[in-house]
Amino acid sequence: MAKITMRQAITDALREEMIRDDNVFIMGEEVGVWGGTYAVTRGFIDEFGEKRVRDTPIAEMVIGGAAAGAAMNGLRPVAEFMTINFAFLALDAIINHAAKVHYMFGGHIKCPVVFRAPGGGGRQLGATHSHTPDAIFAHFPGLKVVSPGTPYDAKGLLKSAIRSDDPVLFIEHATLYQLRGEVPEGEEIIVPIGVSDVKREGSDVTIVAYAQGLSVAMDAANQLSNEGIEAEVVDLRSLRPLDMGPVLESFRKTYKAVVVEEGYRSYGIGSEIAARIQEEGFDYLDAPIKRVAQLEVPLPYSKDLEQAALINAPRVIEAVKEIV
Amino acid sequence: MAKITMRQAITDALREEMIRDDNVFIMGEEVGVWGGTYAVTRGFIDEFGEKRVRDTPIAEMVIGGAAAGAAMNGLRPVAEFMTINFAFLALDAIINHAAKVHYMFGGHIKCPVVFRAPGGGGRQLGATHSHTPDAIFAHFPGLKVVSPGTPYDAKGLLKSAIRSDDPVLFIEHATLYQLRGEVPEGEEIIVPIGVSDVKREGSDVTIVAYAQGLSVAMDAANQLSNEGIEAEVVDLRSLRPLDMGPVLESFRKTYKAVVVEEGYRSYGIGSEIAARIQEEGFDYLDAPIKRVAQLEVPLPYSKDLEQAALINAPRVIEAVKEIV
Amino acid sequence: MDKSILMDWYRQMVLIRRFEQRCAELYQQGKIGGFLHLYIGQEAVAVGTIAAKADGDHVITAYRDHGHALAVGSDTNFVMAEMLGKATGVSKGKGGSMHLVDVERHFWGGYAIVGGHLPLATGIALAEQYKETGNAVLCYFGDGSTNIGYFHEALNLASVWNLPVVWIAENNQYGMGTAVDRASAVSELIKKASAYGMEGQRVNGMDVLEVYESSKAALDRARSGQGPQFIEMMTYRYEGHSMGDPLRYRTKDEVEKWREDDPIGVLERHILQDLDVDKDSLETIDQEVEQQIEEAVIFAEESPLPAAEELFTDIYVEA
Amino acid sequence: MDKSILMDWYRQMVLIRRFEQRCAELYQQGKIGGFLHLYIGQEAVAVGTIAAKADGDHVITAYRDHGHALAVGSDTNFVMAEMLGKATGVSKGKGGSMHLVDVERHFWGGYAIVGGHLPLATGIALAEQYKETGNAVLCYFGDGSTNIGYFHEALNLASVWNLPVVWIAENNQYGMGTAVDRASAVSELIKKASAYGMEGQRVNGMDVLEVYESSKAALDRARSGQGPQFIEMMTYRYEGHSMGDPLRYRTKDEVEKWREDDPIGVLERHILQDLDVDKDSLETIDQEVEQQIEEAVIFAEESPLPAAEELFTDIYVEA
Ligand SMILES: Cc1ncc(C[n+]2csc(CCOP(=O)(O)OP(=O)(O)O)c2C)c(N)n1
Ligand SMILES: Cc1ncc(C[n+]2csc(CCOP(=O)(O)OP(=O)(O)O)c2C)c(N)n1
Ligand SMILES: [Mg+2]
Ligand SMILES: [Mg+2]
Repeated sequence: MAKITMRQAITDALREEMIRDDNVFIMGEEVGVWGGTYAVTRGFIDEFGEKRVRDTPIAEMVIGGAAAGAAMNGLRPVAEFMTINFAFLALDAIINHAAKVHYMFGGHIKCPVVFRAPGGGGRQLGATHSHTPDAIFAHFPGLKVVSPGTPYDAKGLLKSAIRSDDPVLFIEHATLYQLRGEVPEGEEIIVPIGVSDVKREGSDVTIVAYAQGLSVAMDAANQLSNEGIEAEVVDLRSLRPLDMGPVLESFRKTYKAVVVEEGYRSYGIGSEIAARIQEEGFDYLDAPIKRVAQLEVPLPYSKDLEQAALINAPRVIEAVKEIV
Repeated sequence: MAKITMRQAITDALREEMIRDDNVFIMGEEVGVWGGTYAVTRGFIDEFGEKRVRDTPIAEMVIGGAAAGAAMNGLRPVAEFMTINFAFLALDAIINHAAKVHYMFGGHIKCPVVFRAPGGGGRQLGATHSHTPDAIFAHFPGLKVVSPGTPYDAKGLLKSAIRSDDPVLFIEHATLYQLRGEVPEGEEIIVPIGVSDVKREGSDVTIVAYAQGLSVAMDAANQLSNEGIEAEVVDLRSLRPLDMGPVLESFRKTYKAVVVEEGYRSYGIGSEIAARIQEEGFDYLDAPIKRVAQLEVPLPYSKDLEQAALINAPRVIEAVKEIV
Repeated sequence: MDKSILMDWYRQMVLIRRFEQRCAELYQQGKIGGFLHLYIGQEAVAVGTIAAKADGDHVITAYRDHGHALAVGSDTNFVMAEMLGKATGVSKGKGGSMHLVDVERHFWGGYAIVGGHLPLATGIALAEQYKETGNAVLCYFGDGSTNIGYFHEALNLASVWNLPVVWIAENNQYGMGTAVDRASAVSELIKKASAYGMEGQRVNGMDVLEVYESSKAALDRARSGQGPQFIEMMTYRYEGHSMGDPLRYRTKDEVEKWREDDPIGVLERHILQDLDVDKDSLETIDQEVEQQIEEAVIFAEESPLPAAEELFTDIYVEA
Repeated sequence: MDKSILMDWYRQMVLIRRFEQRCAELYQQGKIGGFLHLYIGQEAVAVGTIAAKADGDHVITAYRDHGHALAVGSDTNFVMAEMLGKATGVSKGKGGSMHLVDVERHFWGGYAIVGGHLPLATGIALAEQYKETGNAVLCYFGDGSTNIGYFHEALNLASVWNLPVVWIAENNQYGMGTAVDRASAVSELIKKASAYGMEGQRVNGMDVLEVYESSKAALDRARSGQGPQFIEMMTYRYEGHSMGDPLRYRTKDEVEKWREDDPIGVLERHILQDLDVDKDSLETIDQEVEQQIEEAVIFAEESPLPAAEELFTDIYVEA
């Protein structure tokens, strides 16, 4: 089967959906003439024209709000924030508008918008440009938040997001764009939103991860296997709705868990997962649930310093060994 | 001793600090002529003049950013967001500017700004105006986040915040403005940031709470006491830095804990507390740590519907009884 | 202008005013909760602009939205029920006073975050342009809202994309307690329009005819592909910003002066003096309106509260 | 203008350009990481404006900040060390290319969120007004940044409060790959100034003398209490937006045309033709600059990386 990059998988999903449905269009900074800062939409403006591939001013509030408005009025916008850091400026548009109109107006308005945003650290971009703030968006009901860890899931989840009648924030971790994985050609790939997935089976410990954390977790799991420790790796894929089923099922088998995420530890994704596991799987709790996450510092520019703050396989292995 | 309202305690702290230090000034929407939407700064404009009590346009991005800039350049701004919901618009100014400059510029810039913001639900203000989004601000290092539950703490923490050389977000829960409590007159009250506090002693269960959750927790604790269950109530007061000491100490005594917060449960304050307790107090874990929090819906207008989504003493009591 | 049309506008303005006066009472009685922002004094703006719109045109506004909801023709029963948080309300009781809606009538609702709906208007207009319908969007906002980033970004993008939006600045002189010139570098809001390549027009917002004419022309331009339009309606709210406003920022004299140009009064004088209508006809209208509102109150009061399960519906379209 | 001053400006502009050309090499070698935004072509703006400032005046800019850092007189060694992420860097290696700083010289740094530093400038100016110092603030931003909400809110508030800011719009024709008129409803940025009650002036940003004169006058007005000022500097960046720009949005011809007005070339011709200076003197400067930069590179390369503990310092002033 063909191995393609996550970038390609996302590009393919966008293209296929634009071909399938005329109401799907793309808007954002540099998505057109430039071809997307991360080259995801390269060539799209020639293929689909300026009407459907719309360069915007640098204006995240209106990118967020106008995409929501267009969605309310019948279109299927895929709005790109150049990076998720800039989506801070659209927090209100996303949370208080896109994610609220359906409920606040008693179900009379739908807002089927997709917000795409690359995020993550590790590229020496400094404190403001390196966020993995997934938890703050996932905190609010009304929005769906997904973040794929493989090209296959990226393609399938993005298609689900575009077809969803609800607003979806689709977070891409920029360090994953080059990640290759199998994606069958010529068949329709749909991955449902809100379904966690076991990415590796094992019986000694459950590693819960997603997005870039998944790569780190898989790497750690493979190394652990050499030492005779078999980790089961559960990929959350969606942060809201959050599917704890496979996590708990695995935990009831392993009695131990480590949560791996690229973002900050405090009030992060792992906090919720750990809280849920101990609550819902209490009788199976054999050791503390561990969390491996970004150290709590604004990310610095200097390379080694930055790397020291980020997650990596050794840190996951260490955490596993503390409890296994 | 005199019992005063939390509103009065905040007013007093502001006035005293403005008298103490000429560099302290207030800016925000309607803080001047109107006297503050919640009447916290009533009369201030007459007392201190327009230079130090500055009405701003409706422009949260520049309220956040200009306050940060003034702080960088030697002043001690207390910037008020009319409500924390509107601070969504200032997320970038707060997190990527105020909370980053010290680190990002290698310690060469300080940003001693205070952002005040009332929040919380329960007043039929609808989905966009009822947030308790404390967790999303507390997620980021560089910012300090405090939220008092008593008039005394409100006064003492606000004074610490104003004197702090670091940026502080001071979250006031609007339903608490009328809450009365003892605040000694004529003496300097300082409550350090980052210190949790035992508000009620007990040996059967630890209830961790803060702000409006504290009132609910205390109410529940008193009712439980009638049934012979003695709850120890630990008030976090600061969400970042987070002081787990008193929480863990209490937990090692009670072996059981319930976390109470006004905000959403997922990726909330309770998630972090529960994760930390099970991690750091694992050997004392006798029952799952329970979380009582806002139900995961955008808050509706209709009164009963809204109330059904919010925390209350019965829900806390129920959670306690599940584990005691 | 046709007499029957003017009579209808009169009816609408009286309806809005009486409706709100009744709401103020219900608020005092604790039957309406949350924030209540009255539109009284500004009725000519909603009525005159919406009279100028074609069926397919859209309306979107801020939290001060009762006037717009009634002017688009929403059923007073359902609007009043929403005020009381009832299941029969236009937003099922989930939105309240600040969040009325009527999508069937292309009314996209009232929004409570200052400026937040301006980008939505840009997006709604984009969808119309995309679908090549020729419809336009009327987007209302206050003077105070012109200072927020949303305003800037939304107006700029609408111009860059040449979208069919008519921006209606309801300049009622204050954003809460802050007079225009204490919050805005320029106090003529039309000066801001020029930064977005629009000409902008300042109109007497107390005169429904003038409002109508200017809106009609602007809508025609927008619909014919001439891009966004900007109208500054000079108007005034007689009541406080919302219930409980201490009103420390303006004088009674100022209010009285504006009342001389009361939009209902102005239209009433015109109808009586120039159109050969007798006072009785207007009083009949007044009475009909009164009755319509009493019926709405009864309907709303008798309507059931939302069922407990409603708390969990409408969070997502797909569960 | 005094010959020695012009020679000094020449030196500064050459310093900025050579510094950046060297940085581009270091980036290719992987010694500089992250984003690198070159200022080449725009040197006259930083040099001319900063030459016009008084000692107490402040400077704040965006991520394209090397020119401003060098123009305020920051030590090339420490600036280069920052580019390489070293402990000796102006931001201790924590900021990098986009976040140079020199508070002693009243340079408040480079900021990477588009428009985010404009409110900071408003606040810095507020502090000066509050303390009645008479100092002003020079705040730089690109054409693309004039479309973001921050711009609107910051300029409006500075005007409402009559703050001493000189807003310097560096109109280099593009925000990344987007030409001004594809992103902004008006392509003359000074038209935006009028929405904030400022006159605004459009200046040839390739001519350091013109830049200087206009800035001097604007700073004088700002310092004397006449409120914020707005200058649009017409300029051009020769290189890509940052390293790795595919440059699909403009033609080579366009770049060549702008190069004819190269700010260093313009000043060089002026010095040689009108000031009785021979080419050798300028070449001496070139060589001195070259050497200064090589020393800076050596200093930076030999400097230690930040110690591991530095990861945890400077998060808070008080632990
Ligand atoms: C972003 C935001 N900031 C502040 C508020 C609080 N607020 C509600 S209405 C209002 C005044 C708005 O004034 P204007 O735009 O003139 O409209 P008017 O109320 O006069 O109709 C303010 C400050 C808000 N709702 N949203
Ligand atoms: C809020 C935000 N959105 C997007 C970006 C990405 N970005 C960085 S620079 C830039 C272009 C800015 O153009 P302009 O203001 O003209 O400055 P120039 O780069 O030309 O100096 C963009 C889109 C950002 N850094 N911040
Ligand atoms: Mg107003
Ligand atoms: Mg530019």
